[in-house]
Formats: sequence, structure tokens, C-alpha cells
Amino acid sequence: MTGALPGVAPMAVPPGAFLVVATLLFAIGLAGALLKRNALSIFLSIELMLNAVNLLFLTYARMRGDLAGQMIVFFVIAVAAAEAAVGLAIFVALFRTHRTVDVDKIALLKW
Amino acid sequence: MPALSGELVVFGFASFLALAFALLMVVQKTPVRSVLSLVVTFFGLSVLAILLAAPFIAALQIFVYAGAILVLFLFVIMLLNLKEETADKDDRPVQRTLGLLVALALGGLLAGATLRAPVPPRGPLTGPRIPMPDEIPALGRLLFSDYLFAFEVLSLLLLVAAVGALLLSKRRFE
Amino acid sequence: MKQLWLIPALPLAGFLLNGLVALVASSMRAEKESGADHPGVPLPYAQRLFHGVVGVGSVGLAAVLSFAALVPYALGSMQVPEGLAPIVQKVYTWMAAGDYTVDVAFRLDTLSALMLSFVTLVGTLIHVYSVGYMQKEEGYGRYFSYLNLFMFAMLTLVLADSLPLLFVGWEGVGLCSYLLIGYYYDKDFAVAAGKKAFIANRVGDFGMVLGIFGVFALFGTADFSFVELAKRQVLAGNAPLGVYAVCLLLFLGACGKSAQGPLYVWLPDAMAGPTPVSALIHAATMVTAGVYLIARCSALFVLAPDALTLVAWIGAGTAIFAATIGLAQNDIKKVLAYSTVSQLGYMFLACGVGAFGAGMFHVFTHSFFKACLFLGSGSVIHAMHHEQDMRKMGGLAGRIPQTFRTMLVATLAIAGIFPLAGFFSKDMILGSAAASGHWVLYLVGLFTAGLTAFYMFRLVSMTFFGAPRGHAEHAHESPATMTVPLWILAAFSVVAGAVGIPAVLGGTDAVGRFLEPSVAHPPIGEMAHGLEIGLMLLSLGVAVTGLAWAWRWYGRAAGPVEAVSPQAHAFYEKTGALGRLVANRWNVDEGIEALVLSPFRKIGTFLWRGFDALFIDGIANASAFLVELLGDLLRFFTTGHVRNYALAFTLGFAALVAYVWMS
Amino acid sequence: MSPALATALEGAAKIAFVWGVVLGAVLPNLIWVERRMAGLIQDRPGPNRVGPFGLLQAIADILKMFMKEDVVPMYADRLLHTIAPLILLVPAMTTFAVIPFGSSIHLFGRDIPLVIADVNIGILYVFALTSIGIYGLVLAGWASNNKFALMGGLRSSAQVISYELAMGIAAISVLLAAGSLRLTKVVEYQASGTFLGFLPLWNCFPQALGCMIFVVSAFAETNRLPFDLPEAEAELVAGYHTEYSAFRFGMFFMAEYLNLIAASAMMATLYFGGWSLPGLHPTGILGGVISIAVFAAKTGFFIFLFVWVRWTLPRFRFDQLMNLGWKVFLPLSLLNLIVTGALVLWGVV
Repeated sequence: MTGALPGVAPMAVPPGAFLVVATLLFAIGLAGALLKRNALSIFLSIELMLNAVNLLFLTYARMRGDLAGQMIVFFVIAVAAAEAAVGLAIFVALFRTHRTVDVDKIALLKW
Repeated sequence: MPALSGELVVFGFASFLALAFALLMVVQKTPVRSVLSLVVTFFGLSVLAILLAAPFIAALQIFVYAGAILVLFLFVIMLLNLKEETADKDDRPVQRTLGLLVALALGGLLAGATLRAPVPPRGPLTGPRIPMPDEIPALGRLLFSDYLFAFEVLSLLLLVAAVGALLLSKRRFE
Repeated sequence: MKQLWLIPALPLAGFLLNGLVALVASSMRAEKESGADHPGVPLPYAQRLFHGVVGVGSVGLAAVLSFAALVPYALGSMQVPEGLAPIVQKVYTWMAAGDYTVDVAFRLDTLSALMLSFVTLVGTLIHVYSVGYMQKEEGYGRYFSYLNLFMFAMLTLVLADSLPLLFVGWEGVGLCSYLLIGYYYDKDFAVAAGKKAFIANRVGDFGMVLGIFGVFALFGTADFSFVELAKRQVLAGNAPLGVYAVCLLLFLGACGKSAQGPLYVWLPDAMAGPTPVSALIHAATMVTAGVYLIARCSALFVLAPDALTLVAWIGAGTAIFAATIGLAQNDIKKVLAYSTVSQLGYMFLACGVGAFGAGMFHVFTHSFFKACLFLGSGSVIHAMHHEQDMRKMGGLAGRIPQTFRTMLVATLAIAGIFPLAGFFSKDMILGSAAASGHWVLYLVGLFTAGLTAFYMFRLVSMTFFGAPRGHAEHAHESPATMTVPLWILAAFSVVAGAVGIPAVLGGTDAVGRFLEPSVAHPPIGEMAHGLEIGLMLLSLGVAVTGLAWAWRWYGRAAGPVEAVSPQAHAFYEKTGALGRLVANRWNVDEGIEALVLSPFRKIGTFLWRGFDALFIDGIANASAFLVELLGDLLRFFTTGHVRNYALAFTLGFAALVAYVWMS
Repeated sequence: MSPALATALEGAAKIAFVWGVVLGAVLPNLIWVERRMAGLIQDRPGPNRVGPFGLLQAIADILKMFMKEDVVPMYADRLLHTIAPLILLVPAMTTFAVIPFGSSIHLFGRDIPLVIADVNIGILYVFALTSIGIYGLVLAGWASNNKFALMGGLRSSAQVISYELAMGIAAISVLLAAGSLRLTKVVEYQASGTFLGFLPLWNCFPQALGCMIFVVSAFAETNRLPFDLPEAEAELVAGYHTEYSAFRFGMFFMAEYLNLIAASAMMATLYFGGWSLPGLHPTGILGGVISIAVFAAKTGFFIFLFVWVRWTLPRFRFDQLMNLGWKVFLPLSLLNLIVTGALVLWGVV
């Protein structure tokens, strides 16, 4: 793992550790998204994945000593907010019509 | 591997917290509980963010994610009054096993790839250097100069999302 | 006058105002009484007043402005021998393609000044007239908005400084003509007539557009500076073949608009529109646009003498042809329509022999007496409660004296009786025809003059003299709004000739000199004064003969409707087939139907049934079928379970990552 | 001793001081004050038996709570039911960390700023914690497995989220003026000059609207009357803490009052110049003490306001509450933001 760029304050914790944590979180989130049947839980898992990526960005930002990374995280969080609002609204509407949010029971994307 | 410093301890603790509760979130059957475990995970993440010299992002994480988005989740869960996932027997074993495998495989792949990857683009630094004592003004300046367009678009997106959510969750039929 | 653009802009504003108010009002009415237009239900007085004021006011103002513009210019231009330089005012750049730009620019030179003078004058008068004539009409507002729109288009056409802009006006007047012919849209024949006019014009405009392209190709510009270029080439004395083609194309356009040659067919049918419209659009202004175009491009035409000769022959042919048809028409407006066609023929004849000034002069005078005649006929129809068949009229002289007197004056004018306007203009044409050595054309023109005199006086006699037939007893004179314009026009048809009194009669052919700077004047042979005088007397004699003959046959027309004139009847009996042919308008419409339309219809049917339905649709259906097959195939992959999709997606992503890593 | 150790000691001392004051002194008396005020306003004596003027009433109450039986409903979610009060309590107690309760005093040869942690994200920190506090209510409501409690939880979450918006935007305009998220900076800014020449530069003057919004929203955030919908006795028995008893209930009780105190402190800090006072330039130990006193006085006033309002105003209806939050306060706060921006732009403030 190459260290930080020259001219950037060294980190007490090896950046690689952060990266590993991030990827693991991502994997966990992915597993959740694939395994859960409750739409809300899936959504939660996706949020987790988003945050894993955020962590990745922060780490790289720190490694490069570049604020841009944090900027991107900021945007991701904001977009996530919008996405959550709409997604949850969809689930509410869905529940109203189908009385469930179990994605296996709602196979609508079908001919 | 540097010596066991305070920072390292904090890192270990925080990351453990994050990972453990993330797992908990996935295995949890009760939606409410998984939400809560995710909240804890986010705490861990925000601690990590502070370690990465991004206190603002850390606070944002708590404020927006834990404080708003996940509360929204809780709110919806309670509104729909979702109890435990009904019928624990998953009628799609293939999906289950395959999903698990793929998830693990991808996780491994990504871990490997990220570790092998060099520090991403070695171009000139766009923003000012971190860590710095107070990065918030710098962030603000960046936000309203280089990222202004993105920022405006974002505001538009939020507006649209708000309207859309309102429209979707409005009771049309009764 | 600095703002030429105001002149067309005013009627445009009027159009917008009138149209808007009319729309709103009619929609409100539609809400009140179900159904928009109730024929015969007059509008509320306030609205009528508004439309009238706006309609007349805008055009009248435009007229005032244009006279304020052209009078000083004309006077100034008369002072200097070579005339003043044209005033060109650019409003804005319309199109810019590369280094070539088309501006919306307006041009005031002697030619457009001449046109401007009578277009605005007659236009205003006819607007005034319409206020009275259309009073009872439901579509009052619609009518005035269209009329204003027409004035806008016509003025654009006249003032345009470039062929493209002229073409805008050209199409604009075409559109308004269409709209106004079909003004009574609940009558099938009106609608059909509108369509006919539009399509016939399309044929012409096709030539027109190509002509414009051609001009651009020849001179690298389409604004009227090309005229100068053409002029210089006159000096150089070389006429490439292209010029010839372009001239023919432009002439085709002119034919369409001015109802020449086979394209005349739409004009008689156009009489389905309200009479003032026939007067304004289909007699005085729009139909002369063709002549104006030729005069405009005279410098170009001069380069292609053969084309000019063709113009002359077609003009002469149309003149006599239409005149013969005019002989046997019984619909008062139809007679006038054919007379218009015939007179336009004269104008083209003049242009053809190179006497563009004479042509424009006739345009000028003709606009007055023909407008007067049409308005007069309108007044008659008004008096007869929309009866147009002359056989059902007669003896109206005493009942509607003003109409009678004005129409009589106009008739004498068009017949070419000295010293009325028609005499000078027509005689100038005949004179130049003779002078240019086209004696055949001269004779044709002369004969046509006789015919003109005959059928025009026939019209007057059948309408005003003899014993009243049909409901002629209870005819009543029209309101002042209609008679006053009649008188004014009549006055003009008396004096308008004064501007063109030839040298021999002690005049100073003012028009000719006036137009000199803006139209070409190829050398036309000179005539001995004696001969000139002689020819004048001759044409005068012919005209008088025609009048007398008409009087003899129809003057004391009485008796039953079908046989108004025994002599005429007998005559047609004698001539037999020919007579019937004339009475049937030479079966032109039937001929066109047989030779042009039905083949086209057949081709269209084939393309529709055979090509479109089988081939094109076949392709579409086949592809749709294939897609469906494919869909049936893919359908098995869509389980509809989100998680499956997610899984597949992830697998793909994993594969991608693996690949990136390995490579 | 090493600077690190000194810093640690200093921090510990400050924490001890703040919590000591808040928990030991303010909280119990606050309970007493509230009940006495209630009495006063409702024209009855109120607690006056235990101790002089019933001053020991609070102690008595607390003792009672600890001695009562702690009941957990049968079908409740035990875990969540247990931790819910804690989730509510902890943020309430940690909020004070960033609030500057005084200028700074010079002690033992070191300059000690009178704030526990002067972090550069001060206000954000406070908001983050309050937003965490919601979980306490929501979970309490949900875990009790009781419809009233659930309703209470739902209401509280909806209400708090809604009013956080208006509150946050109001606060943003404060930051705009102060130019920093640091609460110390905010206070210094307010102490720095005058507004329109004769007023102190307290944000409550240039941003009267924002101040009003913030104060009212604070009532909603702390679930105090007239916005105590989550625990509306009339409709929901006791709302989210219906199923709580003994010291668990006590925790909710404490948390509510702590939030109340924290909110008052925030108002004082954001809008009323914190520890500053026009013409007062605290120096040395005495100055520090005075500044603390000033701060305490301001906070005290707002606490009093809270109590006063509670016993004076009737409760809103929930839809009214929501309308007020979304349709009135949110636009108004935005307006306030714009106006403040203009003021800053033209250098008025």
C-alpha cells in the first residue's frame, strides 16, 4: 500500500486499515441488500454501502491531503437524503396497495 | 505498523463498533433493531471520519444520517408497523446462498483491489490541504466556487425529491 | 418619413387587436349560446364599432403615413432627371447564413411608391365600404382581422427590399386570399374555391421559390440590389441561359398570383368570398402583384427577350380568352372576375412588349375602376338581397341611382372611353405593342378592348336598364359608408389617367418618367404622331362599337328571366357548339380535371393503397413482429424479483472488478 | 506537570463544574420552581410542606422515584425499553460540552476558556445530539408495545424533525452573522460591537424573526407545552412514557429538564450574547465569575420563560403544530436567512 503523497501530514493509523474497513462494510451492506427480503432493510443496507464508499472517499482525501474528497462525501450525504425521502415514500405507497413490503411478495417487474 | 498510539486504539474501537453493528444490522430480523444497529455503525463511522480530519463530515453524518434519515426510517417502520420478517423460511435458497457468496467474493475483490490501488489520481490538488485546524471555511469556499453548479443542482434535486415524496405518499384513493 | 416599417406594422397591430377581441368575444358567445357562429345574428353594436374603428383606423393611418412618405419622395424624384435614389431602411437581420444575410428591409422607390399609393388608398376605401357591407355578418371581427392581415402582407410585399421578404408578403396575401375566399366556411363551394385558389397559387409559388433561388444563384444576392447588377449586364450585353430560366420561373409565380394562362382558373371561383374582398384582393391589389414582380425584375427580363415575348403572348392570350368567357356570364361578379383576368392579361402584354411603365400604369388605373365596379356590384347584390344573377335584375338605375352612376363611370373607364383613366392606360399599352412591332398582339389587344367594352356594358344594361326582373322592384340604395367610397373611386377612375397623358395629347407621360429610375425601359420603336393619333381613334371606335352592340342586344332587356336578350339567344343558337363552349367557359375546368387532376388522383391512390399500405406498413409490422418474438424469448429472464436482478447486477460488477484487477 | 495532563485535568474540572451545577443545583430547584410557579399561576400554594417553602420537594420526589417498583410490560421489547431512557438522557447531558458558560479566567498560570470543548463544529454538534435524542422518545414509544406510547413516539419524531428544520435555518443565519460554527466565536461576535449604533450586537435584534422562530421551535424540540403533543395527557395517557415507571420515568423527567436547560443556554448563547454584557469587559478571575453570572442569569430567564409559558398556554392540535412548523416557520426562517444575508452583505451587522 503506497503511503500518503509527499507534503501531507503522515497518519498515525495506516490508511490501508481504513480502506479495508470500508470495503468490509461495503461487502456487509451488499450481503444485506442481496439477502434481506424486507424492502426497508434492503434500503438500510444500501445506505450502509453508501457510507462505506464515503469512508473510502474520506480516506483518500486524507491520504492526498485534498479537501475535494470531503466535498464529494458532502454531496453523497445530501443525495442520500433525497433518495431516502423518495424511497420511503414509495414504500409507504407500496404498503398501502399491497399490505406488505416483502420484495418477494411484490414481483411487479414482470410481464 | 506504528506503535500502539491513542489514535490507533480509537480507530480499532470505532471500526470494530462499525463492523460489528453493521453485521448485526444484517442478521437482525426486527427492522427497528436493524435501524438502531445502523445508527451505532454510523457513530463508529463518524469517529473514523474525525480520525480522518473531517470533523464537519462527522457531525453531518450524525446530524443528517442518524438524526434525520434513519429517524425517517424508524418513522416509516412504525407507521407501517412492521414486525419481524414473516415466514422465516426463504423460498429462494439459491438466491440466498449465491447472494452470500457473491457478496463475500466482491468484498474480497474490492478489498484486494483497493489495497493494490495507488493513491488515486496524482493530479494537482484541487482543494486546500488537510489536515488543517478549521477546515469548514475552506469547505464553504470550495462549495461556492468550484462546486457551485453541483450545489445548485443538488438544491433542485432536494426540492424535486420533497415534492415527489409528498405526491407519492398522498392518499389518492381514499 | 423615417419609419417605413410602421406602414405594414399598423395593419398587423390592427389584425392582432381585432383577432384577439373577435376570438374572446366569440368564445364568450359560444358559452352563452351553444354553437359559435349563428349566421345572421349580428354582433353587439359596441363590438362592431370596435372592429370597424380598429380595422379602418389602422389601415387609414397606414395610408396617411405612406402618403406622408411617398408624396415628398415622388415630387423630389420628379425634379431630378434620373430620379431620387431609393430609400432603403433595414429593420433587422432576418437570416444570416455565412457572409450572406437577408435583412428585413423596406424599400421606397418610384415603383413601390406607385403601388403604395393605390394599395393604401383603395384598401382604406374598401375597409370603409366593408363597415357597411358586412354589417349583418356574424364573423364581422374575423373579417376585419383577416382584411387587416391582408393589408399587412400586401404592404410588406410592396415595400420589401428583397425577394425573400417579398415572398413573405406574397405568401401572406395568398393565405389571406384563401381565408377570405373561404370566409363563408359553412358553404361548401366557398371552401372548395378557397382550396382551389390556394393550390393554384402553390403551382405558381413553386416557380416563384425556384426563381428566387435562381436569382440568388445568378447574382449572389436576393435583395433588389440584383436589379442594378442586371442593369449593368444590360450594358455589357450578355444574357446567360440561366437568366432565361429564372425569368420563366418568376413568370410562373406571377402567373399563379395574377391568374394568367391556365392558372387563371382560381380567380373566377374566388368570387365566393365577400364582394369587398373580391374588390380589394382579387381585383385591385393582390392579383396585380404578379405584374409588380415582373416590373420589379424588369431589368432581368430585359436580358431574356424570348421570355418577354412569351410573357406578352400569354398575357394577350389570357386577355382575349377571359374576355370571350366574360361575354356569356350571367353572374355579375363572375363577369367582373373574367374582366379582371382579361385586364391582367393586358398588363402582362404591356410588360411583354417591354413597356413596363405602361403595365404599371394600367395596374394603377385598373385598381380604381375595377374596385369601383366590384364595390358597385356589391352594392347591387346588397340591394338585391344577395342575388347575383343578372338575369334576375334589370331596371335598377332608378332604384339605386348612386350605385348606377358610379358604376357607369367605371364601366366607361374600363371600356377605354376618352378621357377616362382606362383610355390612357389601355391606349398606352396598345400603342407600345404597336410601336414594338408586335402587330398581332396589337390586334388581339384591340379586339379584346372591343370585347371588354361589350361585356362591361352588357353587365350595366342587364343590371340597370330594361324592365325589372326578379325582385328588382324592391331594391334599396346602400348606406353612405358604401356609396361614399364608390363616389371617390369613381372620381379617381375619371382623373387617374391624368398622370399618364401621352405627349401627343399635349401631356407629359408623367408615369413613364416617374417610373424610369426603377423599371427597365428597353428601346421600343417610335411611332409617327399621326399614326399614334390614328390608333387612338381606332381603339376608341372599337370601344364605342362594343358599347353600342351591348346596348343593342341588352339595352332594353326585358321579358322572362331565361331569355333576357332574344338577339343574344339567337346568336348563340347560330354559333351552336362554339357558343355553348363559350358559355361553358371553354370547359377549362373539365379539361384540367381530365388532364391534370384525375391522373394525380390515380397516382396518389396507387401510392396510398399499393406502396404505403403494403410496403411501408409491411416493414413496420414485420419489425414489430420480430421484436415480439425477441420479447417472448427474453421474457423468461424476467422473474420480476428485484433481488434476482440485484444479484445478476452484482455478479456482473464482480466480474468487472475481477477483470480490472487481473489486467 | 505535563501540558497534556494539565489539559486533561482542566477538562475534567470544567466537566465536573458544569455537571455539578446543572445536575446538583439547577435541576432539583428547577422542579421546585416549576411546581411553585404552577401554583402561583393557578392561584394555589403548590408544594410547601417538605422543608422551607417546600424546597426539599425535589429530593423527596427523586427518592420516591428510586423506591418505586420498576415495571417492564410483558410484551415490551425489553432491551430497547431499557436503553430508550438512556438514549434520551446521554445527549441531553453532553450537549453542555460546547456551550461557553463564561469568558475565560486566568488560573494557575494558564488561560482557561470557560467552555468544556471549543470544537469548530459547535452548533452542528448540538443539533446532532438533539437529533439523536429523538431516538429515545421514538424507541420508548415503540418498545413499550402500547398504542398510546407508539402514537407518542411517532408524534415526537415527526414533530422534532419538522421543527429541526426551522430551528436549523434560524441558527444558520446566526452563523452567517458570526461567520463561524464555534459557539465561542458566536458569543465574541455578539460582544464585539453595536447594532444601529445604540443596541448591543446581540443576534436577537437584527434577527428578531429568527430569534422568535428559534425560541418557539425550542419549545417543540423539548416537547414542552404548548407543543407537548408526544405526551398529551388528554389524548395519549402519558405518551411515549406511558409504560415507564420509577427511575426510568425519572430519567425521562430529568432528560426533559436537562433539554430545557440546554435549550435555554443555547438561546442565551446564540441570540442574547451568551456571557457578554454591553460595557462589561471581564478580566481576571472576578471578570470570569461575573461573566458566568451573566450567562447564568440569561439562561435562568429562559428557563423561567419555559415554565411560564407551560402554565399559561393551552396545547396545540397536532395538525396545527405541523402546519405551523412547515407552512409558517420554515418559510419565515428562510426569509430571515435572506434578510440576514443581505444585512451581512451590506455590512449592517
